[in-house]
Amino acid sequence: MVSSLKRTYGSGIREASTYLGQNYLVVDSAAVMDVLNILRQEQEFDYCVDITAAHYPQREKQFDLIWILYSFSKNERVRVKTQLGDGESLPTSTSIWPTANWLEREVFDMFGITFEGHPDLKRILLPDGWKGHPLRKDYGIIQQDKEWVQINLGIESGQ
Amino acid sequence: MLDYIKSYLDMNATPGQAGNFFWATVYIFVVFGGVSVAVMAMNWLERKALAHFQIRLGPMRVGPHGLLQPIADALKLLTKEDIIPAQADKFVFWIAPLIILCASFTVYIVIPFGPTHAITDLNIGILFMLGVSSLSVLGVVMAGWASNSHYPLIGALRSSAQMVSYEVAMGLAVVSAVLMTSLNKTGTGTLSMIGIVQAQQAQQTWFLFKFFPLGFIAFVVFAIAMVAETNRAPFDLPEAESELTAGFHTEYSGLRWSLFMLGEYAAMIAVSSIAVTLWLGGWMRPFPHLLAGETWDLVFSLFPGFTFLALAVFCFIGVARMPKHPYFRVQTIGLAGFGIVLGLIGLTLFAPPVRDRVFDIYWFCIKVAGFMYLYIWYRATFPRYRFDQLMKVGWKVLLPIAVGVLILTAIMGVIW
Amino acid sequence: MTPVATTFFFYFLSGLAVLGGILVITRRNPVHSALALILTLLAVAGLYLMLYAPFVAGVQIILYVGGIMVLFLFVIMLVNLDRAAKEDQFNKQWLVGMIAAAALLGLFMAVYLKGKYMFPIQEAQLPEQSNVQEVALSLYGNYLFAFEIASLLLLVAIIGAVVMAKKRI
Amino acid sequence: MTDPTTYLSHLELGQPDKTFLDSNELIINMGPQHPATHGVLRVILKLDGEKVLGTECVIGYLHRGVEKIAEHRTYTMFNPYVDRMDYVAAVSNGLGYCEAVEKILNVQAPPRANYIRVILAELNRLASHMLWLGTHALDIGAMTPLFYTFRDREEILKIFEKYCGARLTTHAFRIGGCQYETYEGFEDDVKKFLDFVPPKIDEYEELLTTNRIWVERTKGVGYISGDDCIALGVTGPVLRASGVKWDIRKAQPYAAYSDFDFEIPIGQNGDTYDRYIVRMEEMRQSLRIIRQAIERIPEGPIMAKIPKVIKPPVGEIYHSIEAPKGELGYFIVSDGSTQPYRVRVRPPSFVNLQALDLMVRGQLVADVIAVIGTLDIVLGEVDR
Repeated sequence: MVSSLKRTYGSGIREASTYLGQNYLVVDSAAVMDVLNILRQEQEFDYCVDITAAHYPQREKQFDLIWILYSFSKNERVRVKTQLGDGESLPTSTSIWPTANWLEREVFDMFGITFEGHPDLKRILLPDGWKGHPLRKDYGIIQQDKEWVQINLGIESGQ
Repeated sequence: MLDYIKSYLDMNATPGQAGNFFWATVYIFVVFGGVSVAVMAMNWLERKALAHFQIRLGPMRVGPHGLLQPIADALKLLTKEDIIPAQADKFVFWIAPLIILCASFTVYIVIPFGPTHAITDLNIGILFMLGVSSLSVLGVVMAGWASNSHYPLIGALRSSAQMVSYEVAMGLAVVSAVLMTSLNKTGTGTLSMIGIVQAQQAQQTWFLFKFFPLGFIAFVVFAIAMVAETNRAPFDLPEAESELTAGFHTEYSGLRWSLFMLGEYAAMIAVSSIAVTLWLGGWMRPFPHLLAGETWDLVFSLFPGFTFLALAVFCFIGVARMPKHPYFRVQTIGLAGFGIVLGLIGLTLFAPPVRDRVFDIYWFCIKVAGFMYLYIWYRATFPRYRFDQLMKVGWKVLLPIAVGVLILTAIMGVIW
Repeated sequence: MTPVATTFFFYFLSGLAVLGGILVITRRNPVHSALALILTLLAVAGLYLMLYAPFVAGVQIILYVGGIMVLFLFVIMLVNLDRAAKEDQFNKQWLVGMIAAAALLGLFMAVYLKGKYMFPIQEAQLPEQSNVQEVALSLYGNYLFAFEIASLLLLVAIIGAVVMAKKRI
Repeated sequence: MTDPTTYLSHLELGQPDKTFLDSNELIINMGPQHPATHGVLRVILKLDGEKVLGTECVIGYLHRGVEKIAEHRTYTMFNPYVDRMDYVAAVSNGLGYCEAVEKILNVQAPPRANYIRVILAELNRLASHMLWLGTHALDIGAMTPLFYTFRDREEILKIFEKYCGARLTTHAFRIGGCQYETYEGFEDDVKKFLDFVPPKIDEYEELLTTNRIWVERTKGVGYISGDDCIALGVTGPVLRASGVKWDIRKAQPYAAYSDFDFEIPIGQNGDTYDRYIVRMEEMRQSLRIIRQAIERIPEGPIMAKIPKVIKPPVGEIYHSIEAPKGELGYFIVSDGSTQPYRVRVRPPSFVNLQALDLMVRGQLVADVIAVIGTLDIVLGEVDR
């Protein structure tokens, strides 16, 4: 599978390997949508388990965006990973897997990564109007949007 | 005064018919007071019985076995803040619980606890009951609308649709019982509540068993419709807790809310009384003809006394099982006192003049109590219907059956 | 049983009925109007009772108050009438309305003044105890044909309402 | 609180039927304080009379930032936090987390520990399903099953309490195995429980399975097809009730599940009734697994050899288990320090809740309640 993908997208796929028995692909952000489409259409990865991200503030491209996929017919998992800079955005994958709707909203909520063409991209766990994206490394663990708390809850501080 | 008492003992009709204003007033107070007490007792019993269905104990803290719980609840409700939502229509909001309460209490005017034990006897008795109890829909609708909130509004819409549709099946079932009263030599039936029971007496059968299974089917239709009519499980959609929080009385609190509860329970007792009067022989004791004669009369008239004695014994068993701890001393004494009071009432009920005057009331109340138990049983057993299913049951099942039974009863009446 | 304070109750109930009628047309809020109408209907039911017609009174309560008015309220709550409350209450046809009302008043006056000759007063002969039976005998005996015609008419009305309300049957 | 109408503006909602009476649509705010939303779920409903035209879930009222906390705790210290997500199935959460960390450390828990894990996790599945059944039945209006299931769940919690001292948030497992050896009489307790529960499950079924009202309320309600389930990422009993025979315990066995013989119950219709039947059958299968495990439990150590200070090598791992509600996954990124660089929890409730809108469109308000109940969500896990 990996080899066939590599043949088509030789330049886009940076790395395809296995760590502790788990397959993963590292793909250029430009090629990632095509790879995901191929995985869904041709390789029958019909179940999008999770979409998530990780933040590396020291890197130039700060975010790792990770899709975890599963194929019912092959009973196989694969992770697709791409790197993304702050402020960059990706096309949405809701058209490939409808479940990506809420998962992408959560990534947006927690990391501030935007997805183009998402039907309803807004905060999901935090309230609308909250400032900051808590799972970024530069967001402190006890940090909060004091202004929002004061306006909406009528208390000085949530702590 | 003596004249008044004498006039009571000589009375052979209800005070309303006899035009005896003094006793009519006394009866009104006794009946309404009795209903209020019955509602409180019903409240306690429901919580207790439901708890035991569900392997819990129910109220245990206020008084021995929670006997004083209804009083504590009443006090709590009286002292609670009476909230009227800012956007509510104040006048309608204020009058809605009163309408429900009035409607469900007014029907007690014609309920016959015995041949002479009713406030009055109207010759349109059953019609009066159906008419007045149908007024409580108005209260529900007004309460839901006046709250100016979505949940009560949906609750009110549901309940008005439900009560109006079930009234139809209920009315038809009642008509088939009324039809049975005309099966005598003169061929004239009656709508009077006392007349209906007397017709059963004359025909020597409860209408439940008349033209078996016709009477029985009509009774079942009525018994289902009356549960829907009083908004109780499994037809408690208007106040479905899991969907509409509390339905039409979501916004009510304190005293007003308790008026709704009082009205609901009073209405439950009232419709059960209709069922008892129409199909279960009203105040008649079991087997009045099969086991006729002086001896049997005596035996059955001893029942009320024995019932109260049994309750007293129950209390004393409770006293014996109370934990022997100073903390429980007051409760133990209280329970013993309650047992003694019940026992004394029981003994009084053995006295011949009292015995003769109460045994019809007793049999009527016992039959109604059976229905009350059924209400609790339903609530513990059944899930709730969905609204469209409820309507389907009302219009597509109960109504055709009621019409069919009515027609068959009429045919049977002509053939007979 | 002799009637008590007949005159008082007559004026009391008629007063209530008239008051309810006035409230029906003057309240802005349709729900309040409906409630006032219920008051009127109940007062009229009381008047029936005074005429020794308990059956008619009972039917009045069951059908009009318990059934029809509940449906009225049902519809009022379902259909958003906020707009109606803000609109001008008396529209341009008030002149026609006044004329019609005056004509009706004239008719009533004529009946009141000349009624004694047109409808000679006589005591009602219906015995109180068998009121229901008397009504039944009239309806199913003398006026059976008219009664059945009326029921047929109602059936047609129901079917018509269903056809109008439902897009596809 | 924002005006509910703004939430629904983006959705392509149906329009109310234009009839003679030209009825209006109604927007209703269900929750966050509502007796039937199982916590602080807020659902905004657009209704045509009683018919649901569309819904929007507003979640996050219970958000505690579990994933953020993880980045500031060591691997061991974070272990108790996972219990607080799905608090009715805390053992499963702990199992998933411990196995994920073991995987990134590349160690294996010893067989005895695995057996203990399976027994406790299956007991927890029973407890979770019992709680679901009680509340679901209560939502549909049947009060009594709630008390019956709580009575029997109590027995499970007693076993937990005796084993690890806690009833709800158990923190039963440690990275590398189990902290505690089974207490004396553990096997007897579990065997007694195994004999005690089957008649109770029959009792619940007696109350509900053939109850006419129950069947009418659940058959054909909240239908979702197997394909829709897969597309929406719905897992667990909901997926199986739609006819997809997939269970991670069978598909990718973890702990000691490959040693046991059990069935995966599936339904055909994908409605609320089938989900009920599937969960009831799953309870019986869990009993079967526990019985096999308790009979074959091996002797031996309960802790693998792991370093005192857990410092996994740099790398990433995703590990998932079959929690009572569906696939519960942990994605852990390690930077070689004592604290995880990133822990991502893939919560089954969160993803399953997304299917609510599809399942209730065109149904009645009462069905929304039934469907929320049948999805078996725990808001602690949805919001984390």
